[in-house]
Amino acid sequence: MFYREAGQFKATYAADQAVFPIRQDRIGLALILVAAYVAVPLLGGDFLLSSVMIPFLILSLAAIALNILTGYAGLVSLGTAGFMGAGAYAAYKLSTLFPQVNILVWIVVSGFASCAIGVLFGLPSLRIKGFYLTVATLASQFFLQWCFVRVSWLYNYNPSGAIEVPARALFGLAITGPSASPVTRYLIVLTIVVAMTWFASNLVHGRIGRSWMAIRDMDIAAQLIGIRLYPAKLLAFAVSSFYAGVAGAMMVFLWLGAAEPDAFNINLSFLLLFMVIIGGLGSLTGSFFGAALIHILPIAVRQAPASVGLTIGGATVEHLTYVITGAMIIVFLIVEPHGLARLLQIGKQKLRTWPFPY
Amino acid sequence: MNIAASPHATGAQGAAHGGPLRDPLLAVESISLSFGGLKAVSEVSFDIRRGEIRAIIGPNGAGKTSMLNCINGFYHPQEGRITFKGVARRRMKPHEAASQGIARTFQNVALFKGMSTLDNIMTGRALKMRRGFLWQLLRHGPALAEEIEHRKFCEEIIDFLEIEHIRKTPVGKLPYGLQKRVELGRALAMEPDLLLLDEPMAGMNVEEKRDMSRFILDVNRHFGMTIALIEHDMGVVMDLSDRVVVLEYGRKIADGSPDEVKSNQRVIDAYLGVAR
Amino acid sequence: MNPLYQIFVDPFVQMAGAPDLFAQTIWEGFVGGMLYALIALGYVLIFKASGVFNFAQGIMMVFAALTLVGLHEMGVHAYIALLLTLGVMYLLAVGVERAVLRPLVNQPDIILFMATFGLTYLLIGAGELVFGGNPKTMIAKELGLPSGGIDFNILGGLVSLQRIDIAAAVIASILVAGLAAFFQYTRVGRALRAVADDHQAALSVGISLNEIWVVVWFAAGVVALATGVMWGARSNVSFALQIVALKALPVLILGGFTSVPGAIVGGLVVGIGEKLGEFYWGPLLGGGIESWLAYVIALAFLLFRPHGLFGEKIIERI
Amino acid sequence: MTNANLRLILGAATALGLGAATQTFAQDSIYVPLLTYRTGPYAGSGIPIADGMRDYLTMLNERDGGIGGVRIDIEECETGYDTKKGLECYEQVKPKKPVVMNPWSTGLTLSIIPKASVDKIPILSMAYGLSAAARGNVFPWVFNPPATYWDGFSQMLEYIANKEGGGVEKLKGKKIGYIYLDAGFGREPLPLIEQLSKDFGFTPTLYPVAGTDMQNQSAQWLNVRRDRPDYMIMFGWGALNPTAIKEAVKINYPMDKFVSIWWVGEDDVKAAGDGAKGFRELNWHAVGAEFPALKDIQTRVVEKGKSQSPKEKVGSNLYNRGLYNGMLIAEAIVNAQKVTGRKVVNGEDVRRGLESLNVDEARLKQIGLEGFSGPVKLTCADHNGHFPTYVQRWDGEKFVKDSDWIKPMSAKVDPLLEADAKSYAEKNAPWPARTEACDNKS
Repeated sequence: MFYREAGQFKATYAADQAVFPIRQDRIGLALILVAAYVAVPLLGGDFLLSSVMIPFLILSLAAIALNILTGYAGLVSLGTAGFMGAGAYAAYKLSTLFPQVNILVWIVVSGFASCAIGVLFGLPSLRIKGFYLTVATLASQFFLQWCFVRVSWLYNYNPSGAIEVPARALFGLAITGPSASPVTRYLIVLTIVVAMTWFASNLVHGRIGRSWMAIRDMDIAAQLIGIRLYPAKLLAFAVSSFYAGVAGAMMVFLWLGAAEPDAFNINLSFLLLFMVIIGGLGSLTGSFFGAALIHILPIAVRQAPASVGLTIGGATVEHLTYVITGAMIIVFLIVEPHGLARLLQIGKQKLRTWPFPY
Repeated sequence: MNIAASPHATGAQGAAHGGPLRDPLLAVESISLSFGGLKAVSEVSFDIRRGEIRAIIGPNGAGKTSMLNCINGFYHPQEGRITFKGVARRRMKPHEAASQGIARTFQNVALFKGMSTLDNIMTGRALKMRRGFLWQLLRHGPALAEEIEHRKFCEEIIDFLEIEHIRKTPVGKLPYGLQKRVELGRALAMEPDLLLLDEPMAGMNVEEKRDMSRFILDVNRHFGMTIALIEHDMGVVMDLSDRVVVLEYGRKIADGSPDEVKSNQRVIDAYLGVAR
Repeated sequence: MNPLYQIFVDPFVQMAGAPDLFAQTIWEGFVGGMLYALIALGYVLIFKASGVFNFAQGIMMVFAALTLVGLHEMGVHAYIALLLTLGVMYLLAVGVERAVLRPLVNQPDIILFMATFGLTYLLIGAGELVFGGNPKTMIAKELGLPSGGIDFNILGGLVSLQRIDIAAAVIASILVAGLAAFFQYTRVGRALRAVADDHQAALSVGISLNEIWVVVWFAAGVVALATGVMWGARSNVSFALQIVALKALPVLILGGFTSVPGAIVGGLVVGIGEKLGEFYWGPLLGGGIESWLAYVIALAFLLFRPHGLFGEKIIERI
Repeated sequence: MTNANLRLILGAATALGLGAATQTFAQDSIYVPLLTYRTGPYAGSGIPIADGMRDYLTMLNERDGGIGGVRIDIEECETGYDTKKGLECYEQVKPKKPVVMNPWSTGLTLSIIPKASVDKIPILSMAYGLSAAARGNVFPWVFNPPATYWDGFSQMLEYIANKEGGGVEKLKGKKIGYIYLDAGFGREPLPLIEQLSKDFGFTPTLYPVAGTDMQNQSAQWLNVRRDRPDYMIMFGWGALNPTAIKEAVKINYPMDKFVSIWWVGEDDVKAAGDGAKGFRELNWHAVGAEFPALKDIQTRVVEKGKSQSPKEKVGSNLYNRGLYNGMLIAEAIVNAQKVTGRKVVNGEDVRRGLESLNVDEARLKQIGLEGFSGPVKLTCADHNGHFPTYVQRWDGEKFVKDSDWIKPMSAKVDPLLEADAKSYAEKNAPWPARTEACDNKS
């Protein structure tokens, strides 16, 4: 009832070309940002911030990375975790080589390292299509993981074989390491994710996004209207792996606090793909939905028996989580193959025309 | 719509329908194309003059679509050469053809199904949009100005094709006739010198065909756009086109004005399926 | 030592110097490759008949083996457990057809692909829930599978063949021959080939797609069970085995998604290639390169033949 | 990001967050969370370990009503051996004021080591995790008794030397193969191998197995066949172990020359059949259920249906490993009560309890574990103890003791440890200097 665009006339194309042309959406977004910046840090406990919100946001960013490649450009990848690792190791190397530069700079800059690696592994995409390309991305996943184990230089020859996060501060406030409070880390993650989502949104709503979608929907036609497939696909790989790299760096520095190569294993790549598909291919909002569902739902499932006073073994809950996640993926695909984002869109459409749908 | 006024449009304004024509915009010389042992096109030559509507007809499997594919660089003919705007070539990539001013529509609609009508047509402007990656990231200042400028242009096409009401609808959900129209819009958005239409009226009812014919004639007459057209509906072909080339089994069997072609014995045989 | 020498000369010198080890390496690769080929065969069957890239094939292998061992642990005789497992795989096929394929018919490939991801999770959870998460020992002996090795003193040394590996090769051959005969000589088999060629055509001659899907998924389940038994006997039965199943993906790249001979040849190429690579060239990189070698070989190969060894080249039409 | 989406999440998440925070705990119990992994690729070792830990503590609750009259509040949190889930567990149990954290995963240990001093929760990573954490002056909150992987490796070398007639000089000219999981854990001994091979004159040959190829080792074992090492040392984990033993049997590698670090369970060996007879493994505690404490567990816990463990698994190698871990937790709490004089102890108390831990033979007898293991005694400086281990042999049915207690080559290992601890502190600068007082200087 309140979701109406009646009376909102757009006098300019600028207004109509806006990412959120409907006023209520803009208000909603503003409310979400206020909630995210004010309400969550004020009301949430450490568990909510460290184990729910920070992972959720980081996974959302990684899902956006994959969505750019898979949802927008139509290149299905199973190598996202590898690219995240590339970002994480780059951030680690850079921050230990140049500790005087602020760690936040390195977290963002590390995206460029994974960007370069992403482009390298994107090179075959010219000749390889479809599932063949998907399998080819597995090569990058396994090769990168091997490098994280083997190239001792990457982890500064630590006997533990892992990368550790040194404590770093910004203006005297600890932002990484054990004394960084969850609130600080959360706000940093939130800011980076919001900024990068905004950039991604700009990108996909403009010329570049349109050419990606054109390639995804019909690459031949895209070629014939003058889109050069190869540069456009490589750009998708570059942007996607940049995003993945930043997400990976944040994962280690602002979430895990230390990481073995196994943190970037194939399962993470799978999970991210789930998030993208369940959330909605070709939808940035969907990436957040997907991350929420895949990350937060299992937490809720794990907490559920305890909160109603049942004692079920942790292992059983874990198995049930698998069953529920699997069943849910199938059910969601059957109910709405275009993901949660589409469900939301349909819902909004109904609201818009309610109570007279015709 | 002010395609003609735009600096990118062709110089040929308002060539009289069926009147005397100028230099060829495109010349095809002894093109041969085969897949494995199968000859799709063999030694076909013809030309398309600036400002005319040129029809390519022939029975199914005559090699018409293959011909168009050769012209816009999607297939690479093994022999012969194609001269476009005075430049001869044998191999060209599709996006190069597009940047030189060749646009086309497809026999089976090849729209970007996940995108809205507007976005499909905006995609047709891809080559004209120049703002780089960093501006795109910001979507402010010059990038936004450019976006809006092109949006205006696309809105004119939308007005012209009378598809305002489906501007924001994903094209996958549109009926076939409208999809064909959107596809024409996308091709027009490229402001091409040569527009290739592959069966623009296939599967349409009479009314839709009439609309489409009107759009094609308008595009040609008012904006002087050169058009090559594949069509099965003989009535439409005869009404619209200035000259007709007839293909059969990959060979050219006739070439001339609609009336000449109509009375050509080989064409009649081909269409009636006389055994030779 | 000169690296070029190390890469291009030394491995071959070693091969010639110890022919028995070379033969043994080829044999190990052959056996591994056979098993990869069987997993790949499961993918190909389903892909051919329903166009679904069934990611759950690897898990089906583990699930089948786990069911078999789990039933045996519950006190069921090995052969009865085997039959029951076949029954479970049939029920799985019916279930998949009813609950996944039928509601998702005509959806894009990627959606069906994702649905099989869901199936993967479902099977992991269900398998562990019922049979427990601890790794189990394959009941090879109870199933009458041979153990021990046969040693041949040939090639100036010793070549040792494991009986279980020979059995694996024999069973794999029987399975492949059986499947081939099934496709060739039975009504459903012929229908299946028709479906692979053209869904519409198959429908028009009055074959139920649903029936065919069940048959194909069941066939893939049988293949999965055989692979699971063999691989389980080589190490143990646990969900970690699914990572091994991923190795079938480069096999698919090499062989093409639609070719049964391709799966077999591809499997052998990957199996033998990675063993030779690890054994003769691995030490140059410090060993342990098997984890990615197959993928990189497949990737390099794809650049030259984008549709695989036996995949058909598709002429793009518009 | 859209409204409905986030509001929903916020609602759910706030409920979770508040739920966790507002749950109150009667402060008449001691909260001991057990981070276990009964699922995932390593569940095979995780299940008996979890059962052993849990059953021992449950037995104390059942038999003695807890420790010093205070009940132990035991809660398991499933990590699946996944660092991310493990961290979630850590955050989940943290508000309930755990007195000690057993991460049971090297990755998770590394993640929470820096947090320990801030959150005031001591970490007990029993013979895994970061070896350098043995240095109590650098890592006051981390404890990893009774031996490090470096100790273990040197003990295996010592065992080999003894088999060859005694004295490390017997290692000269020998070829020693090392098959390992190609991850942090298996790679840890590499620097030690490099140094010791120089010092003792043996030739190492390395056989890394990638985590994704644990079940596919025939190439590695072909290499073993080609290189013919005199002895094989294994640092395996999960499916690597049974597969390696099977492959070793396959190539007829002499089992009495195949020694493994302490993570091989009975099932891993059994899978290889009779050929595995003679397989050797390092251990520091007994196998079997013939101890009073274990009998108490059988009667008071397992038979009462309060355990998740099948009866026959009680007393198996990895079950007893978990039990030993449970014993360390309990003894640390006992000690903490003794040191502080409080009954309900907190994390800081247990840290002190661990630092002055002294489970000597008399105490072992007292708790019904006489002869179960050697004594363990920690100090402020040494949080590991570097205790001797012994080698056990697989006789086809069970593990039997095969050697005397072997001391680690501390002279060789200590400098590496020292350097490693220093480098950790440097790389993680500013690493907090130790401010915690010491109860036990010696």
